[in-house]
Amino acid sequence: MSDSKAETMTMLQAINLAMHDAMAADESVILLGEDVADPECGGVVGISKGLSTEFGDRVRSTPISEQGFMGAGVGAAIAGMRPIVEIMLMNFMTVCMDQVVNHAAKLRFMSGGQTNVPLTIRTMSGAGMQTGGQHTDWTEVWFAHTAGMHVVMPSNPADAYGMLRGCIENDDPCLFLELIPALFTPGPAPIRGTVIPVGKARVAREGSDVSIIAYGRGVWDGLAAAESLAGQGVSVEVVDLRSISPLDDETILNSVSKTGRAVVVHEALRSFGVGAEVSSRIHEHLFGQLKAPVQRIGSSECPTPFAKHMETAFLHSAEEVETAVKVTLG
Amino acid sequence: MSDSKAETMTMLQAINLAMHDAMAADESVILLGEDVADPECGGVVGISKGLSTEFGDRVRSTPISEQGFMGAGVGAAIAGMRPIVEIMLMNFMTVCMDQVVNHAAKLRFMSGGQTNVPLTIRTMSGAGMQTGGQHTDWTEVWFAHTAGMHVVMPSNPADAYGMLRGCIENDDPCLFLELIPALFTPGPAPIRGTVIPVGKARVAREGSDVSIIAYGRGVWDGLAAAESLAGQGVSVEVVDLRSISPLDDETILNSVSKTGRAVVVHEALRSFGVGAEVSSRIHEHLFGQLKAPVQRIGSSECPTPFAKHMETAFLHSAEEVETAVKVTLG
Amino acid sequence: MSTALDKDIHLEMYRKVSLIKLNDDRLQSEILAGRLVMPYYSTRGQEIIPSAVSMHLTKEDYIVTIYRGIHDSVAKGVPLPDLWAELAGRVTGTCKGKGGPMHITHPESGVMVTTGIVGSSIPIGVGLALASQYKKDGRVTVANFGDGASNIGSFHEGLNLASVWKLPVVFVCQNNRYAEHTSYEKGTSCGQIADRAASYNMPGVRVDGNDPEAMYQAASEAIDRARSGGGPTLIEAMTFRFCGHNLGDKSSYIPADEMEEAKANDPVPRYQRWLVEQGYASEADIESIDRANKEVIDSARDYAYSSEYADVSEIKRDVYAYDLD
Amino acid sequence: MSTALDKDIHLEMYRKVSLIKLNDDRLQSEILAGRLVMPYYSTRGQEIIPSAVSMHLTKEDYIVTIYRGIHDSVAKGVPLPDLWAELAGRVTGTCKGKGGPMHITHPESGVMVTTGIVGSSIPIGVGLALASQYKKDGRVTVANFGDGASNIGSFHEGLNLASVWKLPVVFVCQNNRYAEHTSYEKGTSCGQIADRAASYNMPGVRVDGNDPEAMYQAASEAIDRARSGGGPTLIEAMTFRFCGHNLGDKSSYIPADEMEEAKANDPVPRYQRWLVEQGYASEADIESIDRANKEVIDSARDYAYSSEYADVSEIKRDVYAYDLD
Ligand SMILES: Cc1ncc(C[n+]2csc(CCOP(=O)(O)OP(=O)(O)O)c2C)c(N)n1
Ligand SMILES: Cc1ncc(C[n+]2csc(CCOP(=O)(O)OP(=O)(O)O)c2C)c(N)n1
Ligand SMILES: [Mg+2]
Ligand SMILES: [Mg+2]
Repeated sequence: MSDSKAETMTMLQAINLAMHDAMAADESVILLGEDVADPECGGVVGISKGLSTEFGDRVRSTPISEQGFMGAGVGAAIAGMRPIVEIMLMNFMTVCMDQVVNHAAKLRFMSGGQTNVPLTIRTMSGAGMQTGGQHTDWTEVWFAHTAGMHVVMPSNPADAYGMLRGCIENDDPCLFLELIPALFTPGPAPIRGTVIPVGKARVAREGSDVSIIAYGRGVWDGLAAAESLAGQGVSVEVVDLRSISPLDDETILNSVSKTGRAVVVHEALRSFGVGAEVSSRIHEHLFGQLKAPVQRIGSSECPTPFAKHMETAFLHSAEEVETAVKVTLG
Repeated sequence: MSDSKAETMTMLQAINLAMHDAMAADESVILLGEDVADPECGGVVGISKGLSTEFGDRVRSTPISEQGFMGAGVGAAIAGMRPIVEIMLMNFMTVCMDQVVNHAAKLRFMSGGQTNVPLTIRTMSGAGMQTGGQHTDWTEVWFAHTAGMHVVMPSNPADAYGMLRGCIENDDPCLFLELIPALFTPGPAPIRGTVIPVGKARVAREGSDVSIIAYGRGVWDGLAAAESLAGQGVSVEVVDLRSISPLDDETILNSVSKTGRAVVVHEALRSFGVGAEVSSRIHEHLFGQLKAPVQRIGSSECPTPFAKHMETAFLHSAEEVETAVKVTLG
Repeated sequence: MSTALDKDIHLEMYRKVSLIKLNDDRLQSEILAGRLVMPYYSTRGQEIIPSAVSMHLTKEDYIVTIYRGIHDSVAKGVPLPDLWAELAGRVTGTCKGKGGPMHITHPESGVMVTTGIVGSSIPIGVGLALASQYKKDGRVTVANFGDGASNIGSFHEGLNLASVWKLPVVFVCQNNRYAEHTSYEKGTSCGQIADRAASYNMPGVRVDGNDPEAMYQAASEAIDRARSGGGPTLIEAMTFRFCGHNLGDKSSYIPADEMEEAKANDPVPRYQRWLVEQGYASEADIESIDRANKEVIDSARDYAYSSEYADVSEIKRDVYAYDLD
Repeated sequence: MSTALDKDIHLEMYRKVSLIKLNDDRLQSEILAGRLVMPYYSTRGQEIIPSAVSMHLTKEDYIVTIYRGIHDSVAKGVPLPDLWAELAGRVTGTCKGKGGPMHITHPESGVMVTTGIVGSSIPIGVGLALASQYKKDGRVTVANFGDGASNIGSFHEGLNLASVWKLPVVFVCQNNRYAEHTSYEKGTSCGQIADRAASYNMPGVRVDGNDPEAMYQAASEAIDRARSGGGPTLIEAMTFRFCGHNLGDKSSYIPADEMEEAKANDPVPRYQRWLVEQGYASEADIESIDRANKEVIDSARDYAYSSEYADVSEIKRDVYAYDLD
């Protein structure tokens, strides 16, 4: 277990700590997933290390049966538990979509409010490690397009802690997304006990000329581009959405009404992605105030290639974000 | 079997005819799905009636094993067949997303072009029959956001025939969407043998003041709104997208650069839907030429309610489209 | 039927059977008369199964059922007025009219989920039982599903998980020999679904689900086992559905002789005859039970039809804990 | 091992075993030396299975395999230069460097799909066999997967479908006792996976997958059955993986005595000893086979490293039949 007094920790440590603190605070919190218990190494990347040792069978390693244990999470949630279900990688959500979309998301509504599903789904993804076409996808738009679901994604350890606790305390199903390289990147440590409710974006850097609206890896590239552009006399504001569904319209629109220019960045494919929704909302609300059309950045329109040079070309980069900012500046 | 000389037929008949003609023309075309063979009534709505009688075991009723028979479709496609896989309702796609998204869509790329998956997935959906929250969803944006997939949706029998044949002849996986009420609605009969390639929109009604960009039920409401608005002196152009992925940018942008105003309509939920992509593209390409922000119409942000009055409120309507058109007119 | 259970047990069980059967009759006639509009998956022919199963369940025990599940809900004790109001789309319905026939939910009676997705009742049932295992609340969960559902992945994953974790759950496969229009044999490779229990190191039993005593016994053993920590059981209850997959389906895919034989063995009149033969009830007693049930059904229907519809703004409620604007 | 097959058969089989083992050794050393960068799921310990299976397959027969599947691809005949070039991300690779180790594909050798999704090889294998049934091309499909995969829905659905349609497919479950870090017992409720075949009315056999003769015989029976129209078989081939789930995994979750015992029974040296005992080969013969294989591997590696990378514009190709712009 991690020490919250340390000044920095990785997102992996922050998530471990958030699960620990949530489990310590509320015994209805349980964790289900492949290899999550300590005899199975506390997860493939050790993110739940120590939890089963401390909390016993409230942490259970499951068979490779995502429909089975996602459904078990749904059922347990209806019966008053607050399950965290870990799906090892986001691509594996494809084998349990029914339980998430047709059940977790809908049961509150279809039961007329008699039942609800306080389920937190944690999963990770992201390109850059040459794992090829089936281990890196970002399908958050599927869930954002599903009424009844919340979707969030932190870009740093402190947010990860607070947002995960916010999901676990939320009375509706939440999908919590983890960027694999972020898990191993140190950042300012969270203040233990902080709960960030779903739905709140954060201005990660203030600026006045252009707004970069991003989440996950997009925030990293956004901040890097902002830094580089600052040296060129361009003042860039970076909004870390954190919450994808619901979107924090207020924070987005406040920023863009100030700057008049926006670039949306995410690692998911550009077309039909979350960026389209953000861009549409900005155009709808700030038509006439915009100085340039909103630019969207995402990964290339193909499966993730294996070879490093192609994988790099596939992913967005800080340079690409910088170029898009310049496009908005005309 | 339907007679192509009849002046009108339903979309159900047109689809039956398209499958028939494709199977007659190419013996690698097969049909797999629940209840699709004649001893099982040729499908729940009889859409494949007669085909197993004519083509024998090239039409197979399957167990309720969508992962199993979607995977079988993928495997057979790689080995040179052209399977049509019917998923009874679109909500049931949730149990076989992996085979579609991780396999059908990606195998061509991941194999470096050595294999390809000429698979046609047919499925139907749509609210309005009080079937409640798990039988009416439209999740086309999930597939449009998946590189390697094509997604199409006809709004009338003639298009349905040609587009289905276009999908079956396509060398990549195509998702062909059927609006349930449209299946039973007569319209001009197709000319047998017509093949409409994936990717082509169609101007369903010409006009000069505002463009309605729609597909499926949206086209119906769009045409009704256009008719009503014509009486009020507003000339509305209706573009029937037909192809959702890829989008026919040329037809969309031609129309909107002429009118300067656009309303996008689909039955899927408004937020994070296909409409966001269409709207974003229009704003990106025609910034400065637009006289008003693009309006988006979709279903309400909730699961489909059962009771008729709520279901009606949930769905979009011609009146709603008309109102949105008026919003663009200021 | 074999050795007789007590008269009281049988009369209580018959009361449920009668209520389910008469309720189904009334639903069908209301729909055909156009007074009720809904997709309807009749349970006519499957009445004995939930009547027997629910004899061993408390109100606190959980069930999960499917679109063809109104018999399960009625047997478990969902109040008929609330049920009818839901089917009529009224605000007084179990789900305020938002769920409808395929999503009847009534936690007060232990009816936690009704699903329209084949197979999905199984993992959810596993989850309810998991909660009970954590809470040590002594509850048992019954997960209902059809024969066709035994060919979908959720069945396999759910049963394996329940066995590995030794959960207090009973899987009741109501085998009516058809999955929509597809016969058992065309879709299912094994001779009997109960045999699949061996894949999960779980007791599996095929029972005549139309035989009240046999069904009662099989449910008793399985539910006792679950309640006492002995883990899950798979029951394959053999039955038949008389009114097609859904209302309007003419069952043309069922061979005439199969249908005839099934009708000749209609479990409800057969049960009535047996009760009389057994000396447990006179024909008058049965009539009086039926009459009382009919009154309950009539008044539930009247209650439903005289109830209000929810305001359409309800579509903005219950999507999340907070209301949408 | 039991009655001996012909010397020629054994030598051909050993040649494959040796090639797989030495190729794995070399891949590991190249990765550890930093010359090759890729996620690697070693097949060290599982060499016998595909070596024996592929003895009964023609080049035209199909296989589907998984991320841990390079042994299957090598045994089936994927040319090593193309394989190595793929792993090195070169344009000369089987998939132009787009697929990588988890997606090796080489239709010319019958390697149709390598998948990274647990269980998904099974329905795809069913589909390949379905195509063969339609085309009457006499091909057999072998679908490979692990023990953990037997708990996922695709396994259940795929085996049921193959049985209902009596397809020419053999399901080879390579049971190495672990699914990532989870032991067989923790995830799998039945004593042996072969028993699950009964759920699909299909022959199921557990065999020592590290015993060349036993494996050869089991594969022979199953493949003959498939080829002659007798339908599918489930083979559970018992084996072990020595190098963890993926390279870098220290196997801390495997009890020391289990690992020790497995190592003492390492099938490759055991096979070598047996060949010598049996008089089928001298130590020098074995060395010479190994040496020849090493040369093949070395030259494949050199070919790979001296090959070009694809132009990055390749990411716009093979997404669809047409190129993206
Ligand atoms: C995943 C999924 N696939 C298909 C359907 C369509 N469907 C509804 S009921 C049904 C038949 C189910 O048969 P069975 O399990 O035997 O139950 P029964 O209706 O006979 O009670 C099918 C195929 C569905 N609801 N869900
Ligand atoms: C659907 C799915 N869930 C989880 C994973 C992550 N995963 C990759 S390999 C693996 C273990 C598979 O074990 P087994 O089937 O025994 O094969 P082995 O690796 O031992 O050869 C898991 C859980 C996956 N790839 N796909
Ligand atoms: Mg049935
Ligand atoms: Mg294994």
